[in-house]
Formats: sequence, C-alpha cells, structure tokens
Amino acid sequence: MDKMMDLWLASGIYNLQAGQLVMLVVGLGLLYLAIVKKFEPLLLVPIGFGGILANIPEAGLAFSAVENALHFAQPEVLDALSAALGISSSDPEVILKAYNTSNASTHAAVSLAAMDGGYSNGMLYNFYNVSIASGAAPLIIFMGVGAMTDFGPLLANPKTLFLGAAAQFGIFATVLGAVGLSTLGIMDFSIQDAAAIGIIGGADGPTAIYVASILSPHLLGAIAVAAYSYMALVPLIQPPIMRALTTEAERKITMVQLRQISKTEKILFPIMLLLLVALLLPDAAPLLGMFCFGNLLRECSVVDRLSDTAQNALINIVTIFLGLSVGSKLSADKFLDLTTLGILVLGIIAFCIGTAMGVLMAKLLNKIEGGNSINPLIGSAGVSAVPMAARVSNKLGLEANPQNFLLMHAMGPNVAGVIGSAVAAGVMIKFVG
Amino acid sequence: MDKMMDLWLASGIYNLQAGQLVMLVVGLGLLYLAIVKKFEPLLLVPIGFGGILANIPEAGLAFSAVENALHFAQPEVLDALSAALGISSSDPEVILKAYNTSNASTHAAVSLAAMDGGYSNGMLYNFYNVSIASGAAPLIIFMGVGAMTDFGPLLANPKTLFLGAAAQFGIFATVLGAVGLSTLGIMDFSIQDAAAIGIIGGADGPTAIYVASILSPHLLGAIAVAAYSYMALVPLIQPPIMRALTTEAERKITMVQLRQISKTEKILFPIMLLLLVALLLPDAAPLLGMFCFGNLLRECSVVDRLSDTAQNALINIVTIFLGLSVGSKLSADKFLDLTTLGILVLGIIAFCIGTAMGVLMAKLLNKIEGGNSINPLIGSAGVSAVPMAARVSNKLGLEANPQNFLLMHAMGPNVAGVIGSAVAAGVMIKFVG
Amino acid sequence: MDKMMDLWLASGIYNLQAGQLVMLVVGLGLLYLAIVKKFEPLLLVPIGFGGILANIPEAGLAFSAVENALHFAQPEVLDALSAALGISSSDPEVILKAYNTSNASTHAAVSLAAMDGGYSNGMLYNFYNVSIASGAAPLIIFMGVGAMTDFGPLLANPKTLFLGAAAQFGIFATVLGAVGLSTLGIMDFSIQDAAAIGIIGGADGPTAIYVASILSPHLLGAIAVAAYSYMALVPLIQPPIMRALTTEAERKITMVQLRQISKTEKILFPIMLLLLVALLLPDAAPLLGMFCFGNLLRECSVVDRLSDTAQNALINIVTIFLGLSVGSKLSADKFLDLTTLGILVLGIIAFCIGTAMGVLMAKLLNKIEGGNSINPLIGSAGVSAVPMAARVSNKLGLEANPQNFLLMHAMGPNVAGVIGSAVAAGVMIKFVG
Amino acid sequence: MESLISQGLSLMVFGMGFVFVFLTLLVGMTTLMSKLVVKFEPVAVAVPKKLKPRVTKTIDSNNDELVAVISAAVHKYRS
Amino acid sequence: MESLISQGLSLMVFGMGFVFVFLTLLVGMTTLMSKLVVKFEPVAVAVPKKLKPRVTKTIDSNNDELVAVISAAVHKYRS
Amino acid sequence: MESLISQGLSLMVFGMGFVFVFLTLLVGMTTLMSKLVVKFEPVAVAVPKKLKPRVTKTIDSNNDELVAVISAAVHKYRS
Ligand code: NA
Ligand code: NA
Ligand code: NA
Repeated sequence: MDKMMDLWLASGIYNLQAGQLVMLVVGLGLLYLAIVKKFEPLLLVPIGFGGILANIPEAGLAFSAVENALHFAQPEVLDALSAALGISSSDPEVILKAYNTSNASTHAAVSLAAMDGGYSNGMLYNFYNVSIASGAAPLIIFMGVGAMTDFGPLLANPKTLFLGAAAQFGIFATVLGAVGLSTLGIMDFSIQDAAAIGIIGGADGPTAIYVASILSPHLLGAIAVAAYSYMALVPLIQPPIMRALTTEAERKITMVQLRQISKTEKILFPIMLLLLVALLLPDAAPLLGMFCFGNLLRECSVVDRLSDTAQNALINIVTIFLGLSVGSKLSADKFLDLTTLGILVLGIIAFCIGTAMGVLMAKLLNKIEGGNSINPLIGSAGVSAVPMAARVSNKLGLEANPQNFLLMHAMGPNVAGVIGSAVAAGVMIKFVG
Repeated sequence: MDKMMDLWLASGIYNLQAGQLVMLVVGLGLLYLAIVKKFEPLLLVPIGFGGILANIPEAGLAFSAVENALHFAQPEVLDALSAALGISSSDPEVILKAYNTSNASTHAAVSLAAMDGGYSNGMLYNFYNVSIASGAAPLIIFMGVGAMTDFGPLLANPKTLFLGAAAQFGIFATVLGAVGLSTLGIMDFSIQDAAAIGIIGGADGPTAIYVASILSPHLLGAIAVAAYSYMALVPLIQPPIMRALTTEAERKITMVQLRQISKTEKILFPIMLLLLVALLLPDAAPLLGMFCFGNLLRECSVVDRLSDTAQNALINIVTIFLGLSVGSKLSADKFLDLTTLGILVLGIIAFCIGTAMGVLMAKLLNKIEGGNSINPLIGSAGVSAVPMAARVSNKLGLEANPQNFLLMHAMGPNVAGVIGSAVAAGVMIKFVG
Repeated sequence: MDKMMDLWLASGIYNLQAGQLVMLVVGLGLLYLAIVKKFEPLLLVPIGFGGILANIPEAGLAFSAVENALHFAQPEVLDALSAALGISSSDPEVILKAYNTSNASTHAAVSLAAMDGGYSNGMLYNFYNVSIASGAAPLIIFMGVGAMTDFGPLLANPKTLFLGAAAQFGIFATVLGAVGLSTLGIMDFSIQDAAAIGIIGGADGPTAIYVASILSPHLLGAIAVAAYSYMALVPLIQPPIMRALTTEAERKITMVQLRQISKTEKILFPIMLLLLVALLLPDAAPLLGMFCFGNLLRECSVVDRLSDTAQNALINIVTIFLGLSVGSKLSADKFLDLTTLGILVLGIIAFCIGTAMGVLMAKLLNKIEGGNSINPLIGSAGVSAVPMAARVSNKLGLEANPQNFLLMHAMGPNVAGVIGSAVAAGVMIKFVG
Repeated sequence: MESLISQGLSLMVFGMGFVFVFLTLLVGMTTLMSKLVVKFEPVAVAVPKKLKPRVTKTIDSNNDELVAVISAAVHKYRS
Repeated sequence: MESLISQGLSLMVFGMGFVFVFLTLLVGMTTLMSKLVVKFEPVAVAVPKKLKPRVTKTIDSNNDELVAVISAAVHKYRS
Repeated sequence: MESLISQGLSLMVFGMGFVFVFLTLLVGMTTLMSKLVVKFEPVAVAVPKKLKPRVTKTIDSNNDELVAVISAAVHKYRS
C-alpha cells in the first residue's frame, strides 16, 4: 500500500495550492475567451493552455532544474546546490535567493548540480529559453508579420505615419503612470518594468513580448496576456473614445481614393526604412530589421517560396511555441501578484490614451492643412492591432455614412502604428535596457 | 604515395568491423521492410537510413566529441581528457568509464577538452541531443497525433475506454517478464530497463521513445525499432489471437450506429482529460498535455492554421529528425547485444498479451452488461497502433459478416489505447524514473 | 538634453565607419543583383539583407557577447574579461587576441563574463551558430536538394558521371592557384583557406558553405557570396568557353533519346551511392549521406509527406536562416580585405577551368569510344549549378541545331557534378581538415 | 531494497490499478459531460461537419486558379 | 541617480520626440522616393496583381489532378 | 612540414585521382545494378509516372472542394 500512498502524495489533487487553482481557472478563462469569444485565438489558445500546464502541481513544467530541485528539497541535493553556490545554508529559500543573484558561471554550475541530482528543466521552461529568452521567436513572428503586411495604403498617403506616431503617446504616458504609482508607494515598478508595461499601449504582441523579455522578464506573462487581451477588445474599447472625440460631421468625411502604388515603391520602402533605422536607432534594428526583411521577401517577387514559408509554416510553428512559452510565465508564484493587477489597469489606460491621441492628431492634421482630407476615425487605427483597429474605423465610418469605406485608408495608420511602436521599443531599450 | 596510403587506412572498407557490417545489413533490412513491405515507412525509412549512417566506419556520426577523440586515441588528446577527468590513466577504456560515471560539470569539461583536441560531435549525435534527449521530439509528434485524432467514436461510446485500459496489461506483464529474465540470470535488465521494454506493448511509437529516453536511453534503439516493427506487423500478429479468443457468433455481432457528437463535447474532452491528468498523475502531464493541446487546436476551430501546421509541416520535420536520431542508437556497439534479442522477444509477447486482454475485456463487458452490445473484435484495437489495429478489427468483422462495419466502433478503443499507454507511461516514470 | 546627446552619440549615423558604409552599399548591391537581375535570389536576398544588418553601426548583430563587450569597452567589464582569461592587460585588442587563441573552456568562461557585464550575442551571431557552425543548415539543404533531384538522366547514361568528375578539376587547380599566390607572398592563404576557396569551383552552394565552415570560417562570407554569384553568372561565364572549345559540327551532335528508368533503379541508386561513400570516403558521409537520404525520401514513394516537407517548408526555413547567417559574415571587419578580392578572382578562375575540363572530357570520351555519342556542350554542365548549367548546354545546342534538345542529356553530368564536388569536399576535409 | 521481482510485481499491480482507476474516472466524467452538453445545448448537435474554410493564402490563390481554369474549361466546351 | 519620476518624464519627452522625428523623416523620404519612382518609372504603375505562379511541386501535381478531373467532368457532361 | 606548394600539388593529384576512382566505381556499379534490375524485373520498366496520391488531409479536403465546385460549375452551364 506504500505505492498507493506514494501516488496519492504525488498526485496533483493532494498538492494543489490555492494559487495554482486560481491560475487553472485563469487558464480556462483564457481558453474560453479565445475559443468562444474569438479573442486573438492564435495566441490566446496556446497561452491559456500553456498557463494550465504551468500550474499542474508537482509537474514543474515551467520551472528550471534548480527550481525543481528546490521544490522537492532532498537534503543531499540541497547540499550540492549550496556547495556550487559557495554558501553554507541548505534552506531552499536562501539557496534560491543566492542563485538568483549569482553570476552566469555560477548559474551554470548550480544548474549542472541540480541535473546531477536527477532533476531536469521543465518542458515549458525549455521552450521559453529557446524561443523567447533567445529573442528569436518574437523576431521570427515579426518577419512573418512583415511578409503579410501591405504597405500600399501607407505609401499612397504617407502623412498617415503621423497618426501612427501620435498613438504611441499611450506608451509613454503609461510609463509615467507606472513610475507615478511606484513613487506613491502603491506599486513597486522599476523604470524597466514601467517601460515594459507601457509597450502594451503599442498594441503589438511580438513587440511587447520582445521588449518585456529584455527589460522585465518577470512581468512577461502579465504583459503578454494584457497585450493580446486588449488587442482582442479593440472593438469594445475604441468606439466610445472615437465617438466622444469626433463630431457627426467629422465622422462623415469621405476620403479620396488611394492612388495605385508601383512595385518599385513597395520594394524600396522596406529597404529605406531599414536604412533609416540603421542610421538613427540601432537598438530598433532587430525588430524593424526582421520586419523589413519579411516585407522585402513579400514584395520582391523573386523569392515567393520563402515569403510563403515565412507567412505560413514558419510563423505557425513559432506561434505555437511562443504561446506555450508565454503561458509558462503564468505560473501562480509569478503571476498572482498585485503587480499583475497594476499591469492590467495601466495597459488599458495606455490603450485608451493611444486611441485618443491618434484621433486628435488626425483632427490636428486637418486643422494644419486647413481642409477635411482626413476622417479622424482612421486616427484610432494608429495604435496598430492590425487589422482589427482598421476594421473598427471602417465600421464607425459606415455607421455615419453608409457609402464611406475607410478600411483601406485606415490600413495606413494601422501599419504605421507597427513601425511607431517598434521605434518606441528601440528608444526604451536604448535608455533603460 | 603516403596520401594514397592515408586514404586507404582511413577508408570505410579498411576499418569495417564485423558488427558494423551486420548493422549495415540490419539498416538495409529496415529500409526493405519500410519500402517494399510498407512497414510504418514514415519512421522506418529514417530509422533505417540513420542506422546505416551511424555504422559508417570512422565517420563517427553517432558519437560525441569525447567518443570520437577516444576512438582516434591521439596521446596528447587522451592526456587532456584524463586531466579534465582528474585521473592519471590514459587508456581510452579507463577514460571512457570514468567519463560515463562522472558528474555533469565534469562531462562538460571533458567535452570541451575533446573539442579543443579537434574533435566534434557527430551529426546524428547532435540530432539526437536536440530532438530526443531534450524530450522535445516525441512530445511535438504527440501534439501532431493529437491534432490528427478524432475522439468522436470514443465520446459516442465511452465504455470502450475500458478496452483501452485492459490492453495495457501487455505492458505490465512484459515488465514482469523482463525482471523475471533478470532474476533467472538470463538477461541483465534493471527495473528501469524492464519498464522501458514493457512500453513496447503500448503500441505507440512516441510514447515508447519518450519513456525509453528517460528511463533507459541505452536501449532506445532496440525499443523504437521493436515498437514500430510490431506496429507494422499488427495485421499479422493480431488476427490469430483474435480468432482464437472469439466464437464465430461473437465475431458476427453488429453494433448500433454511433451517435453524432457535438462540437462542444469534442472541445471539452481534451480539456477534461488534461485536468484529470493534472489532478491525478502529473508525471503524465508532458505527454498527455501535448496530446490534448494538439487535439484542442484541431477541435476548437478558431486556430485552423496552427492545427494544419501541427499535422503537417511541424510533425513531418520532427519525424525526419526523430527517425535519424533513433537510427543513431543502432550503432553496432550499442545495438548488437543479447539484450536486443531479449527486447524483441519480450516486445512481441507484450503485443500479444495486450491484444488478448483487449478482446477478453470486451467479452467481459458483454457478460457484465448481460447483452451483446460489443463485438469483441474491437477489443484488440485497444493496444493503439492507430489506425492499423482498428482496420484489422474491421477486416475480421467483415469476414464473419459482410455487412458488419466495425471500423468506427474500433476507433474508440484505438484512441483509448493511446491515452491508456500514456497513463501507464506516467505511472512508470513516477515509480522508477 | 543629455538624453538627446546620448541618442545622437549612439546613433548609426554618428558611428558609421567607412568600412560599414562600403558594406551597406555591397549589401544593397547584392539585393539589386538578386531582385532586379534575378541572380540566385533565394540565397542572395537573405545574404544581402543579412549583410546590411551585420553592418548597422553599434547594433552588433553579427558579433558575440564578448566582441560586443570589447566594442563598448566599459572598464569594469574589460577587467572581468581579463580575469576570466587570466591575463593582466585590459586593452580590448589584447583581450580579443587572448580570447581568440584560448581554449574552449576559457571561451565559455569569458563569454559568461561578458553576459554578466550585460552584453549578449547579436541575433545574427546566434543564427550563425545554430545554423552554420553546428553544420546543420547546409546538410539539411543538401537533404532538400536530394529530394528535388531526379537521377533518371544520370542512370540512363552513367558515363556522364565522368563529365562530372572532370569538371572538379577546377576545384583543385584553384587550390594550387591559391597556394601559389601565398608562396609568391601576394596573399596569405593557409592550405585550409586554399581548399575552401577551391570549392567555389564546385558550383554548389551548400557544399561550399559546409566546407568553408569547417576549414576556414573566417572566409565563409566571401566564399558563399562568390559561389552564389558565379552560379548566377553561369549563363554569362560558360558560353564563350564552350564555343571556344567546340566546333560547329560538335555542337550539332544530336544524342539518342534516354531510356526510361525503372522505380527500382531510382530507389537503389541513392542506397548504392551511400554504401560506396561509407566504404571509401567516410569524410564525405554527412554531405552525401543527407543528399542520398533526401533522394531516397523522394523515390521510395512511401513517405511522400516527408519528401514534400524536405523540399518545401523545411528547406525554405533553413534557407532563410542560412542566408541571414552567411550575411553575418559580411561585417566590414571580416569582409573588406584584399583576401576577398583574391577569393573572387580565384573563384571565377575555378569556374572557368571546371567548365573547360567538362567540355574537354566530353570530347575525350568521344575519341575513346570512336564515335559521336556525346555532344560536348553537355560537358560544361558537370560543374553543377543545377539546373542553370544544363539550361545553358541546351541553349547552345539549340543555337547550333534547332532540333537538338540537350536539356535532359545535360541533367546527367549536372547532378554528377553535385556528387563530384561532394566527393572532392570529403577528400579536402580528410586531408587538411 | 526490494527484490527486482517484487518491484516488478508491485509495478504491475499498481500500474494496472491506476490505469483502470484513471480510465474509469474518465468514462464517468465523459458520460457526465456529454449528458450536460446534450441537455444544455440540444440544438448544436450533429451538423454534418462542413468543409473548413482554408486559412492560408496559398490555397486561396489555388481557388482563384481553380475558378479561372474551370471557367475556361466550361466556356470552351459549352459552345 | 535621477528620481524615478524624472526618469519617466524624460523617457516620455525624448521617446515621443524621437518617434516623431523618426516618422517625420520617414514621411519625407517616402514622399521623395515615391516622386522619384513615379518620375523615372511612369509606365510601371498599377498593373493589377496577377496570380503568382506557384513554386512548389505539390501544387503542380495538384494542377495536373485539376486538369484531369475537369476534363473528365466536362467530357461527362457535354455529351 | 611540406611546403605549401607541394601540399597543394599533392592535394590536386590525390584529390582528382580519388574523384575519378570514386566516380568510375560508381559508373561500374550503376551499370551493373541497372543490368540486374532490368534482367530480374523486366516488367516494371517505364510506366509513365502516375499522379501521386496526396497524403495530407489538407489536399484531400481541397479535392472535396474541387469536386463540389466542378459539379456546381458544370450544373450551371450544361442547362
Ligand atoms: Na503600435
Ligand atoms: Na497503447
Ligand atoms: Na559540382
């Protein structure tokens, strides 16, 4: 009967902690939103499922070999870890603290000691290291997004880039909000944390994950979940703000049809953007470099098989592992925290401010030009959230005037928002990275 | 003429050992079975080819840098290896023994010393580490299998799960057989070896490879070859047993048509299964977690592009490398052993017992229910070997009664067998891992 | 205003060095050739783009963590690096030199110290390590090429293998040229460098990259660019040589139609080739092994889904990363060198000699056989450059005689050239590796 | 340390036991789940699975080709 | 060490400033580039994007199948 | 240590020599293999390569679509 007891003592139900139960429910909730409500399912299905896996008691799928060794706390293994760390205590918490503050070579030694003790990295921990900690997955997804992006509407009306710029104000205002909360003692965010939280306002998943993985990996789970959830909520969040800031007359403005763009312009644009990044902001080079590379594969029309793969097999494969890896950051000990609540609140504020600033910038452009060439409804598309935000602009345009098709016009600021938030990401990595 | 001599002395034909010659023939034999006899070709073509590559004399494709350094045995490199190991002998065999019993950090140091000496890991050795030793490849394949699995027939007739449970008896009976052979002194299997061998009876390739890579990596080659070979032999192995254990009247039993299953049930099933695993047997979480994840991608119908990729590009890529990596374990020094013979014999016994128990369980269910609702021919499908075993059930059903289509009925126990052997795998990893 | 100054001092335009500017122009030039002139775009688009990314000032995308730490030269980090190296100087150049000559375990320690200092490997550096330094990418591409290769024409006329053999003379003549330049003091090539340069004459991209990554990684960029550029230039380079070495009458020779090849022959050929490699030249086993594996996947007709993946998703994914990784070797400090010029000149000579020898061998075969069974125009296809070189043969044949379709006849020596240069690669790795 | 045989025996007993317990629970939960679903969602049952819309551009362009080729074919033959 | 707030403030000012400078330059360069392209390449404008030829063998064999099936279908129905 | 030139020379001689030996053996073995195959398997020669059955579900569902579309098209036009 010992064995029966062993099984029971090692079972999930016996070891289930309250936090894990909560996170299992959160994971199920994300699956519900993704599958039933169709909230960004391509990411939220893997994230939600990864979150459930990460919170299976005793399985340790989201933990490193060292964390797993500390969890099971066999005396001889703890001694080996202490020895590798050069400390005398064999209290798991002391060891963990010493481990977290030790340098890279000690890290490697402690990790090998844990493996000698028979523990191994969890599956999700490995996925996270290979896909996100290496920086590779968000960049590869950005390449795929580039290969799916048509810069035609932007090229036909370049001044919509200003709308994409203005909408990034949400990012920086949120940074200020986060440091404000810290200064008031309500939260405890470093400037790096604040910057990573702000990027939620960029409404761009891979950018948010990339920045968070560099500046603030411990907040990555909450930031990614917030970013994708709010992107899915665009059709609910944006319309009230857009209506509040525009008059009926403004919403009825029809825009002139976009000119046709030549192949040459479409090929030259990503190269030009890359060179501008190279000359002005090298820290944005990985993100925008891969984005431009993907777009060039698409437009140059001599490597269609590479473009196809970047848009399909490759981005799908990476999305699966990126999502599961983000889910690994939803383990109860890392996610259930007042901080997460702060991130969710700040993130939605960032979104709202970004939306508002895009609309206001469109009105300002009309003022400056002294005309009515821009329907301010397309300003909100400057936050990115491609193509959802552009569809929202189109929908509100049609409500005001059933002949007013804004979709293609809104695609300009929409893709401009992707560039804008990647630039903002580069600035933040430069200053606080 | 020195160069000519060098080439000759380094050629394969000059260095060919008897064992390698035998293994080259075994590799060709596997290719023959796969290509001409169509035995599980998706795995046996890469495994057979990998086996040939692994046995090319002097190429060292399946060996680590350290093993390659020991093979060529240059004195100064041997000295460097001894120094890294902290021993004084420079006899290759002594070094190898010390290396195999040393801890992880010494392993790393010795490996770097071998690389400094100009040796590198063979191509197949690298493939093995990345795909199998990391645990990733079998799990990714299991995700793909999940994405290809339709649980409809199982949901329409849940009691067929009992058939999938019964068929796992083959696994545990074989474990007993293996420890029996050890106790009698005929073989020398540890309890870990016995558990890994037993899993052949699960008739599920990725599960067998996953378990063997954790419990008994040195037997992985023989176990994988046995598992896939016997799965291919299902149409030969199963029918005699099925005929022997059933009467003509039983084989003629027709089953009522399966009810239609709603989308909601199909979506909820993998989630429910995951939660049950999480609560009862965390050690089965990686395998069944990925399986349920794949199935959810398939059924939730909002991420079809991920499901497509999991079923096609991703599983195909991983299959190629998994197969070659398994092949790397067919190197003569690891495969040609009395042990391999023992594994082949025990494996087939496991298969036969599993088949028999599935059939008998079906008859028992009929007894208990006091009816004839289950044709016992579908019991044999409980071993897994999807979909071959179900087709065999169908074929024997048609022989007895040309109107008796059992295929869909047999798919229930067939996929239940996949779950059953993954659960059995979790139990074994828990108890002897 | 400090921040403004910081941004400016960290900008690309402030830090742009002359060499980087030149390399940016080279990168743009490669994109021009690839996109407008359609020079081997599948490789030259990623290589050119990677070259641009590698030369973005301050971004350090092509550099290791150690190189990046040395570039920014913070005193405390330099001290940590010196300590890890066990030297006292903190001059970046001295450190770099000590690092480059240190052994593998010191390498690892210095690298960890640089990471502790806050530096990380550049994105392209990581891509290079995973795809090329591991040897994996060229081998996987070779597998894909194998899966796309039809050996039918070669099997129908096996003596065209001699044309593929003769064309490899270009490789070895170039090796001699390179050591000659070194002996004369004009260049400074080691025998390894010379061998890697010679392989450009093999007109086979993955073979050239594989050999260069083993024998001479510091020349890899120039060698890959030369190889793919000259392969693209085949329609310009080869015709004058072919015309000069043949008479009008010879060019008019029509060849007898090729016999049909049975499936069995096509399946047995890659296995036979593999066994021949295994027995004679184990050093060519990785390259030719993967090539034969790909071809077997194609021909055996029981694993079409693996063959499809090897020819599409997998080779495309690997091509993207291989191209970007090769581009990482176009960083100014590694590429802008008299050596590169030498490589370009020697490479084209290799190509011309290979072409000439193929044609002359065809004429010799006719002499020996005392007939006119071979049109010497197909000899030039022996350099490989599949299928471009075969098309050139066909075009010149049609010029001489509008009924003379040489394409299928030229495919024989064309694929023979692939085998020939892989064999030559194996010989060079054996002798100087 | 138990003897190898007794280890094997207990692995068999507890292993098979656990497999049956687990799958029995799964049978129960599945049956319950199906009943609940059928009860609360009686309409959604059993629409014959329709063709999934293809997600990739690849296939879309395929379909374009398809329609083009069919139109051409039909035009050619109906006259 | 600046206070957290002033760090946040300067990040906002310089961040937004830089984003605007960057995108303004991009507007200028894009406009210039388009003008140059339209000037030197007036003809190349606006061919409706034609169907891309498929690169993979897969699809080719698909097309073969397509043609076969269509021929069969048409043959059957035209008589 | 040989001079660089003599290393290069011997690499050329032995390299080309080996390439020729290897490919000559391959010619011989290929010829022999073909003869054996033709001898023992005279029937299997030269069936024009038929369309490979597609393995992936993707394509199968494509075919379903194909048939559906064709039927629709033909129905429409034959009346
Ligand atoms: Na944005
Ligand atoms: Na099973
Ligand atoms: Na060649």
